[in-house]
Amino acid sequence: MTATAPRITPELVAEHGLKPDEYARFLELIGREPTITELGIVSAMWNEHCSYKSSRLHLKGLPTSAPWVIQGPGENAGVIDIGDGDAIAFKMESHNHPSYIEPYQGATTGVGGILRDVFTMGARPIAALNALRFGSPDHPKTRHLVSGVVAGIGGYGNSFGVPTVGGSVGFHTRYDGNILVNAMAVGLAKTDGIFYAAAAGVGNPIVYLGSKTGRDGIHGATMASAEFDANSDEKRPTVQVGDPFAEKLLLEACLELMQTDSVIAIQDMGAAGLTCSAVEMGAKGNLGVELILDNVPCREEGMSAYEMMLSESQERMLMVLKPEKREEAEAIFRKWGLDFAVVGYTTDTLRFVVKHHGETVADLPIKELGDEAPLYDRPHISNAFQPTIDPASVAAPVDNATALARLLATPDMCSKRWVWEQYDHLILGNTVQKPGGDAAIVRIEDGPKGVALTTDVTPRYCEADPVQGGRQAVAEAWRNITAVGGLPLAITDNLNFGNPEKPDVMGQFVGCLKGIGEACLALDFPVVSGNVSLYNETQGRSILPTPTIGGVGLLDDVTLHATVALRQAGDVLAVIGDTTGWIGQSVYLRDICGREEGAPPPVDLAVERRNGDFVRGLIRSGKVTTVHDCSDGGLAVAVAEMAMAGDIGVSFDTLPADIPAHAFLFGEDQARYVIAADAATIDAVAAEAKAAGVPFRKLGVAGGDAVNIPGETPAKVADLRNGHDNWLPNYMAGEIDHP
Amino acid sequence: MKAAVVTFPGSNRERDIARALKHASGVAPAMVWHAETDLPAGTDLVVLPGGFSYGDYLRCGAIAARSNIMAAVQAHAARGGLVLGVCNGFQILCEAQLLPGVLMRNDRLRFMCKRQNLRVERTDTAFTHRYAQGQVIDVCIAHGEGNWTADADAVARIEDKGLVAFRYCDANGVVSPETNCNGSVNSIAGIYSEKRNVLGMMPHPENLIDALVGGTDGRGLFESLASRMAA
Amino acid sequence: MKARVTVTLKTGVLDPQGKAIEGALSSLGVEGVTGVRQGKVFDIELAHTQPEAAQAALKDACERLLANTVIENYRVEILS
Amino acid sequence: MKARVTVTLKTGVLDPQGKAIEGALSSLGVEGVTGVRQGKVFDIELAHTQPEAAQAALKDACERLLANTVIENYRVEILS
Ligand SMILES: Nc1ncnc2c1ncn2[C@@H]1O[C@H](COP(=O)(O)OP(=O)(O)O)[C@@H](O)[C@H]1O
Ligand SMILES: [Mg+2]
Repeated sequence: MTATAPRITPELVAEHGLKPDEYARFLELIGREPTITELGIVSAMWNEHCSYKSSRLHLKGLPTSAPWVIQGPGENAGVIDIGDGDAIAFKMESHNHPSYIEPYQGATTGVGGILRDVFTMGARPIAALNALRFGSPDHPKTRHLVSGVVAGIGGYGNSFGVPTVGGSVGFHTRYDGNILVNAMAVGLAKTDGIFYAAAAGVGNPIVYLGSKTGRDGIHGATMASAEFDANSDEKRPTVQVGDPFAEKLLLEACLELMQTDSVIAIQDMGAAGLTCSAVEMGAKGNLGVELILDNVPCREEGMSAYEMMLSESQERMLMVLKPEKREEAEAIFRKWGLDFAVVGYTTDTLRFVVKHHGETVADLPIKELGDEAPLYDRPHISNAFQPTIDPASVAAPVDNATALARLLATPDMCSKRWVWEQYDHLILGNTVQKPGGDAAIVRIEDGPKGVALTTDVTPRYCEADPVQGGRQAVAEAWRNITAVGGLPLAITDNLNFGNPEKPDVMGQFVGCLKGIGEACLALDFPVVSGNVSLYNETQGRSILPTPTIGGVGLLDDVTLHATVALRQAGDVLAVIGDTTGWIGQSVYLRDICGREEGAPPPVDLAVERRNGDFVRGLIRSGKVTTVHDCSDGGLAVAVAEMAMAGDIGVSFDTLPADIPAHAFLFGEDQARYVIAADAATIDAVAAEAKAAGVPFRKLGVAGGDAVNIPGETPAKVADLRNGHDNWLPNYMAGEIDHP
Repeated sequence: MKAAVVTFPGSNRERDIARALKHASGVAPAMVWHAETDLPAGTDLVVLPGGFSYGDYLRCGAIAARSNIMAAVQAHAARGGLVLGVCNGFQILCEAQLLPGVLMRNDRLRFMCKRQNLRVERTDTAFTHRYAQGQVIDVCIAHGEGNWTADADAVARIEDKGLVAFRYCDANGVVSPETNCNGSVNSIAGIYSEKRNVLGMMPHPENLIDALVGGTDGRGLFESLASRMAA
Repeated sequence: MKARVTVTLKTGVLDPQGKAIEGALSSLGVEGVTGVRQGKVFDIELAHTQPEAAQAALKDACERLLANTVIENYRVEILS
Repeated sequence: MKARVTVTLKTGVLDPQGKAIEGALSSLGVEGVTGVRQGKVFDIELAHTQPEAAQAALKDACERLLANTVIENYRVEILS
């Protein structure tokens, strides 16, 4: 092999993120010293991002099957059957570290990557969502990061032409040096038109599609798995730049090509680009792969084999093609102005061979690159037990109307309109429920079916009790889908945690996964895809554990759905589900009392299911069309949001005597929904609830222009809305993003 | 009606507009690739759809305005044929100088997607005769560069000749700086050519044709076109 | 051969970006900026060997695409 | 005092705009263009009277707003 190649020193190995024992394992596997290209390849394949070495063991425990699951985890995206020959492909992925370094481009390439995962499966993207976490609003970088990330998500999705219909945004000082950008994409396919990554057949051409290869993000995947230090601002890696225009062309070209029966296998080039995609296609198909790098379309002169194998240039795909279809396929890509190059072929050797300038620069056993990747059962300890807080022990520092107004205008609870107005959420003309409701609803073509989509997680619960927090994240996604009338079908998860080499962080991971698994099982809501992002840490301080859940549900008839807005004066409001005044870990306790503590609300999955099935029945039978799930901020916030959305006031009935008023109003008991309908309907619902053993309680009546809490000064809806709508625009005023 | 929708690399609302045309006329429009040199024979209406043709790189609409098909669109317009440009289509029409002026970055410098009221400024055109004079319609905007501007002479000409098609306004039809969502001169949301056979507009009537998806205030435009063509 | 084309807004054409940048600079505390106008530069590689031919090609490029001559001026410099 | 700030992409950073323009020029029949990279210029009016002070203020402006120094280089020229 190459004589001029650098020597493989222990320093070089360490720079590639391989631990000495991992390198020793690799040496043993290949029986000789690797070339620099081989070292690059193994470092990419064996890093956390590709190998899931810290998480694999625990992911195995997740429920992944159901009769409607067509493809579970292990492909570019999960796929579920929604009837009539239609399928939904979806996945969520993080782009946390790159977005901290360059928020606009980090976010664009995150969105681009996840869209590619979905259309690689043969699905046309019909919706995008995201989940964002930023540091404290007071942190000097936060504004800039919010501005750049939001502009980047919009910049890519808007140009690509997918409606961004939902998501979540939160702030916490624990994300100060390490923001989270999780992007989800949802696509529509035919059940008989789904494409997979496993190569088949010996001697078939491997085709490179899309944009050219540059020196973008070399070692991006390694970066995403290395703990941040205070110098990361200085690192200035080669930032990947997103090109939504190229991606749109790639989408149209791929979907057109998929109609021609020429594609044997297809895989996008994501993290670790050509390396990961080629190895995965071969390994999944039990085949070897030979690549000839001289044929790779390059954007820059003199790129080395090492650089080509590790480049993370965006908007690229790899495909195994039926040889007789080559001309037809090439013509399609040329028409769309994209590169098309045969860069190798499948072999029966089970080796991954890479050639450049007539030399073999890598020759590795292909299966072992994946199968023999390190697997760790990292030590984990469960977190310190947090005591349950007795609501009677927490005095209300202000009256409840004041607390309500304040909570609605906090960074976490305020309206996120400023964000989603920068996203085209209406394109494609099927957005039945736009951002701002519980779950988004996107109609499937001309209907009557539709999908309900949401992303959820409550990191402070996960930190206080990982198992309950994991359950709650899944339950809340399930509840949001239910609250619009959808039948929850499956989830994708994006597990954002700190450094897994620390036993307490690993304990959070293991605990959350346990809770997620339990909830998925109990709610028939399997995991079909996901992504793990570890080492989210700055200067030794980890983020809050944040396992984002992306949920997908089905509406058989989108005309039968519910929205949060109150409809008319005289409608009666009621809560389905039990209220105990659970105050521990509530936003009330945190933002009004200044105490971030206590055990989070427990999630009883059987109750969750019973209450949700009941509410969904009310919506599907057309009885109730006003529903809002009850989460952060409890009943008072849910009711106020319904009032603001409908521009109608609400008068609360006399509050129960056995629970402190503020705990009743702001406690965060789970499995609850607030509904509203005319008095006769509510009475009928009360009777039905009683018969079904579902807790029901009347809350008050709609009317007037204020939220009235007995014995307190009325809070004008207009004033509440003012505070709620303006916090974010005011905070962001003056910031201009300048990508 | 024989309608043709031109698709450029990066167009992304071509399906939306085709759906609206089909909904109004019962006939699906022809989809025409930008590299073609001719429109389908007998085309009555050419539509340049929304999207980000060529990524909106350089200037929005600039590269698309110079594509092959645009010569045919120019000729069609010169013959008095109908041309509708929506959003990116409007930008392309301005770049192709089928309409005056230019669409600059929104004054708030951000892409904006939201509902917006428009006042219909005249109803004696092929595009708007199904609306009432001064009617306020509720449609949506979704653009980052919709801030229409032109030199003073061009603005005066447009106003004097009554070539303003729509203005941004409030729910009562009142036009004010507060309702001007992007900074356009005189709150202009859409303009006609001198012969009023070419219309360019930033808002998206094609996304408001369905009560379930936000409302039906966009239908009037497509129904106007469909009935005119049928006549 | 290398060239640089600079495209700037004509005097009198409103520049919302320039204005916003001016505002942002002042709120960032950068002092003394009294006006900002934003334009574009294109750094272009050419196969030409004659500066005159390159100049002509670029003028053509500007007139036909790079500048919107209704609102923009352009300038071509041959660098090498 | 007048100044011009020129902001260009660092070498190696993908320039989707430049790529699209290059393609468009070639399909318009403008010959001999083998590469296009797009950048920005800012024409700035300053209240300063000392070139050094102006230079310092603009460097500050570039670092904090005008350039995204992760992917862009900048150059400040005092014109008058
Ligand atoms: N937390 C998780 N839960 C379930 N499946 C997961 C999880 N993380 C990753 N997966 C699955 O593992 C596979 C590899 O994930 P990833 O490397 O993120 O995909 P890609 O190569 O498309 O970026 C995918 O099929 C993904 O759905
Ligand atoms: Mg993938």
